[in-house]
Amino acid sequence: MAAEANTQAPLPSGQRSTAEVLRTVFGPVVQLFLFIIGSAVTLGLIVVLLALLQIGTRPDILTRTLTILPQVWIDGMVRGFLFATIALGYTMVYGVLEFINFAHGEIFMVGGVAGAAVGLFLANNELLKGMNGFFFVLLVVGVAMAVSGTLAVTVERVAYRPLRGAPRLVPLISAIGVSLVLQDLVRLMMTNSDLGFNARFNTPDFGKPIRLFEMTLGERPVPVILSPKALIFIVASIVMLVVLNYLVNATRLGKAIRATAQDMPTASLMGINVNRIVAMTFLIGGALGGAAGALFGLNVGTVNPYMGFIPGLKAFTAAVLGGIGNITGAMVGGVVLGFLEAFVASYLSLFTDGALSGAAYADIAAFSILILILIFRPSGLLGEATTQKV
Amino acid sequence: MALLELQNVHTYYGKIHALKGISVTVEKGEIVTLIGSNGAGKSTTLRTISGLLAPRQGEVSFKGRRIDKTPPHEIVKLGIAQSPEGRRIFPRLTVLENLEMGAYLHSTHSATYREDLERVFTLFPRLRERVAQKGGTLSGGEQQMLAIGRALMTRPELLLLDEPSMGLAPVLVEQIFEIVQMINAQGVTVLLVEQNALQALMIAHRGYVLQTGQIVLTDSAQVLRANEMVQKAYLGLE
Amino acid sequence: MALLEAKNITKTFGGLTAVNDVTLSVEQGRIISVIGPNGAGKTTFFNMLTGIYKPDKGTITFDGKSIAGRKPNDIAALGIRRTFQNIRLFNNMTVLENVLVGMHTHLHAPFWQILTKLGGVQREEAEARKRARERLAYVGLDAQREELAKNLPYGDQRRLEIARALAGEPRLILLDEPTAGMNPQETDAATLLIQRLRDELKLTVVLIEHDMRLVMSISERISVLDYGTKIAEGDAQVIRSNPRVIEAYLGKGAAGAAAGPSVA
Amino acid sequence: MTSTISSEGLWDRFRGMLSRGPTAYGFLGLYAAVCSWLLITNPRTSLSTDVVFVLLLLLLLFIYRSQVALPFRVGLVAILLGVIIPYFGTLNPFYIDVATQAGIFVALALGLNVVVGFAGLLDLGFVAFFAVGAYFWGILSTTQIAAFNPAWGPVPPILFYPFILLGLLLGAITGVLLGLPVLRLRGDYLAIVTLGFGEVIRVLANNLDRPINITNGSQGIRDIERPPLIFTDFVRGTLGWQLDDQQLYQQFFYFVVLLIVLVTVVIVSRLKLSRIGRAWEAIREDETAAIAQGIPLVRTKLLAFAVGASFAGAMGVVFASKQLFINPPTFDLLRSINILAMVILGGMGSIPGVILGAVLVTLLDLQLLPRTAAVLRDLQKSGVPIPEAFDPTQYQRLFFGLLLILMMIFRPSGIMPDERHKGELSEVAATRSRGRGEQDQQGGSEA
Repeated sequence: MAAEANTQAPLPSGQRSTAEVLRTVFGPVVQLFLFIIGSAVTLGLIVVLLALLQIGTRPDILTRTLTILPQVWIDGMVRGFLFATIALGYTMVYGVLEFINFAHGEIFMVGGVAGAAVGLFLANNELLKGMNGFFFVLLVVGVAMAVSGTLAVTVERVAYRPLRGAPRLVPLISAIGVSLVLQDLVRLMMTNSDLGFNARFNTPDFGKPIRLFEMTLGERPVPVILSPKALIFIVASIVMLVVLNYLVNATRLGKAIRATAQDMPTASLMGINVNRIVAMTFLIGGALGGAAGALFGLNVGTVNPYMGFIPGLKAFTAAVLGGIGNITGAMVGGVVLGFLEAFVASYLSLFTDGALSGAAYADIAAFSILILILIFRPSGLLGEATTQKV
Repeated sequence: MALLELQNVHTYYGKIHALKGISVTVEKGEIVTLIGSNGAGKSTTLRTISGLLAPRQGEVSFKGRRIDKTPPHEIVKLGIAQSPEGRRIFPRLTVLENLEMGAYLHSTHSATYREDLERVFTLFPRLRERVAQKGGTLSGGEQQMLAIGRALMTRPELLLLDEPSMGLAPVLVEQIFEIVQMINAQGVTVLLVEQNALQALMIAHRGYVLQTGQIVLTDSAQVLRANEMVQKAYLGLE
Repeated sequence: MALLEAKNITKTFGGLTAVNDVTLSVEQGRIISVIGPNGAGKTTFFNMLTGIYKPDKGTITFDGKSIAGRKPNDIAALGIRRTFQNIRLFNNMTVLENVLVGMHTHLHAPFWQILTKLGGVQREEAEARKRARERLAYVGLDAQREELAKNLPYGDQRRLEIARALAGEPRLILLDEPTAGMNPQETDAATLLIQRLRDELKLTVVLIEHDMRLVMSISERISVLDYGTKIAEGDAQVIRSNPRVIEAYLGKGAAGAAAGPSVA
Repeated sequence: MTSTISSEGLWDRFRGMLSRGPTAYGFLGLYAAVCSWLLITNPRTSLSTDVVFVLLLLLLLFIYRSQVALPFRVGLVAILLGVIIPYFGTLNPFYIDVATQAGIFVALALGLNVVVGFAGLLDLGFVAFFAVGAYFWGILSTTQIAAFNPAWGPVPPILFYPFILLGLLLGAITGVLLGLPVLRLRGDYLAIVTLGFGEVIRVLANNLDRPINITNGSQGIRDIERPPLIFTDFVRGTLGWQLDDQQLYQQFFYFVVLLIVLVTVVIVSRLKLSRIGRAWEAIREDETAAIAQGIPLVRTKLLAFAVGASFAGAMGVVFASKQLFINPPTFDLLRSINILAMVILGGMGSIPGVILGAVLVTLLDLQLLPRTAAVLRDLQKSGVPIPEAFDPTQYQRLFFGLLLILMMIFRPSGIMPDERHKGELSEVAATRSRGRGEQDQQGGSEA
């Protein structure tokens, strides 16, 4: 026995090399980009193919397809990162507590409303005009993260913690309750303030849309435009994803979160304060959702108390698509779903010659995807197949 | 002063009165075993000590300090580690990461961490071979070793072992009990809960017999081994 | 011909081979034990026999019919019933109802009869209750029939699981660690019950067990699994003296004493 | 300590007196008589009438809970539901409408209870089946039918009766169609998928006005047919009651709904006590163990889905005909959650509980909230600082949300729990604040 032990490789140390840390943090990001490019290319090829099939009856269809393609890609990116940032909250909470935090869409919405409130406050005090755009985004996102993070922790404390250990459906129903309460509470607050039901999201001037390049298709050149707000959204999301990856994969807190996710009582036997870890999970997930809400509001221009519901549902779909509980999976799922929706929304009307409204059927497409995924690959794109123990 | 002292402890699972006034003392350096049939309250006793369950009545004190209202993660800091029933390995963490979790309260950069790790690998050479393997893919015996090793990584003064031989091949059972004795020889006090009463009484100094939440008998292990009731009910001797 | 015949079955989970090319045949009316260290693949093997997993390779025939890969409920309907390593009763149903659920495949009253209470439905229901109580009486639980299953003591829960399995009128019963967590006295009672299943009810029994006293005393044949592979097969005498089994499973100390209580 | 015990004893004795023996007959009879008299002599819509009306409904609960002879109980209930409420309805149409609505929701809640309470499958899109039934009659009984074939005209209104059965069938088929792909899913996934399905149905209703106009989109369908009243002559001529058409239709729908509710209750309670009910319960308790007893998982779950959905489909037909107008927002998620709240409030799995829950939630919706709104408006006028925009009728989500949270925390088994669920859910309190997974986790990999 002793001889066997001596032939072993050098004793593994607990410390990780910098290269290893970089790999754990940026590995998922690289994976994410592969999926972005993959979805963009695949879906692009599919629409071109569909256009070629129709070219006999509608000669201009290929040009029209290609004309909007870059814009659809950008739209897909924005949607994708939106879903990804919200999905992270679902997936983290699911990972730790194995329950669907149905109210997460409302946490997202609160972030948007908080951001709009900051914008309104600045506008009312004549601070907005000359404000530096970068500083404004930082401020708005910071406030939204703080508000949504705090709210998420409070919700966990009040509505979920008392139910820990109950049958699965109990906290889920409670979460639905929280979702409804938040919608109406925020509505009550908004309609009784200057914000109003449909609140404008005041921002400083971010400058002109960026012309990425021009395509010459047919007679006239078609510019491909990226609005500065969309750019802010994409960049901010990427930064958040990287930071989160570092937090979960390379810090002591992340280690505690992973252990708590796998076995809560045993984690507490290791000296981990599991209640604090659960609260931290809600804080991080909530803050990410809040940031997404603020960025979304900023990008779209208005916020309202019911705006969290549908994106929340989609983001959940994204989390499941990627493999719920898996952080990289949530991002990948979000991006794939975002692209898919953008393509359906833009091309369905085009290919059916306006008979079907793309925007409405994008929702149906998203849910159909959810059903298909759950049936054929219940563990999602990146989820580990878990076999049931008997 | 005893290292660990339970006085008249009552613990409930919901409405079920699981421990009905249990008093146990463990002195420093001992191996003490709790034996009894399923549902007698052995595991409940350990879970009450480690803080996973809160007693409704009675006192638990460790080194003279009350700990019955202390949460489990604080109790670990005081020097009590538990290797839980069913082993409860983190299945998706590697063996090394599982051990790191045991050392959660200490820095993995410190020299003592390396010493601790070395100690575990010396006790369980099998774990060294499997450092990079996921906990969930280990065999039952290896998981048990990991569970004990992980508990040792918290640097405990008192080690609570819950059914370490459960479901193991006879060949492994012998090994595990030998190792428990080695750990004890290194200065760790052990409170051992066992279904396998015979083996437990072979290595323990003293023992308690539990029946439906109450202690019905306590004595030195030698005396218990010779006790007729114990022989009949728990040792399978006629 | 053997009642159950598993030939060369293999199951892998993501690179880990849990059961590797195992063959087992069980003749009508025998008590067969499968032993081996934890993680050796015993429960996985059971799960393939009962349809919870589909074997990657190999064939399983029961009473001449191929059952590999069939749904668990179909296999149960054919007459293979089981108990679980971690007791799986319907905790919030009464003891009697647990047994009635076990009879599911033998109740056939159509939907319209249930809605209208016409036809034979009420007779069938009364008959089922009578039979369920007989099963309970057989394992000695008739007095507790109105209790919720979760309120039974541990040993009774194990017996209720057996009664529920019997309610399906199986020809083959698979017991997964039926005495886990029992003290020697309870184990003796369980041993007796298993023998009665075979002698009185003419059942064929396959069991997974760690208690060597029980295994050695009642099984006609023992198969030993280690790392998913069958390393030995034979009666108690053969197994006890097989060096591979001693090395992998029994240990030197226990091997000699496996017939009686072991003293290390 | 002693005082509470003796007062409890007193209370029990008092309750015993009211529910057993000759005093109970007197009490129930007198209660019924007083309530009926109060209602009929003072039928104006007001807070006091509300209270009496609710007391009358509560009486039904007392009767159910009492231990007097069965014929007396049945007779009293028959008089109350079959005579008093309809007659009162001719004096004040508001309350009979409340009763009819309550009945519709009782049937829906009982249907959902089969799915959620019996089989343990959380369905958050239950209203979709209701919508399918409603649109079915809505489209076929109006000119919308021309969307399928311009030559077709609306079906004759008399076909309303067979269409209730067709609605039942259609609901069941829709349930099976949804169930087939999704019933293999784990509980919480299923919840989200059904929610998605509910949304899909609503989105479809909203958008299927193009390319061919099937649902008339967000405009909704107007002028849905009501069946011809075959008993008009009997009522007006033979009985000599001079009721206008509107009143007659109210009576008609009240009795149709009452009949369907009765049938539903009978069906549901028979299923519950049958081999099928046991199979549902077994699946809810432990799927793996259930399948090992030979219970076909998917088929048994599908049956629960189909049965539950069929009630909703049939009620959809009645609802569309009664309302004369349907549009997509009628069938939104909130409505599904509304019905779920009824089931949970009353007690999952418990038939009387669910009926109680449905009645309470309907009353809350139709009576309590508007009444509170009126009170608040008065307070606002007298200068109490309540936000202008706050109108309780506009904040149903808030109330239902709070209801769900509070029920889950303090009484997850509902007001009148089913014995089984009570046991299952009382463990919540026991494990509170301690780590999860004591029961469900095992270490080891017997791989």
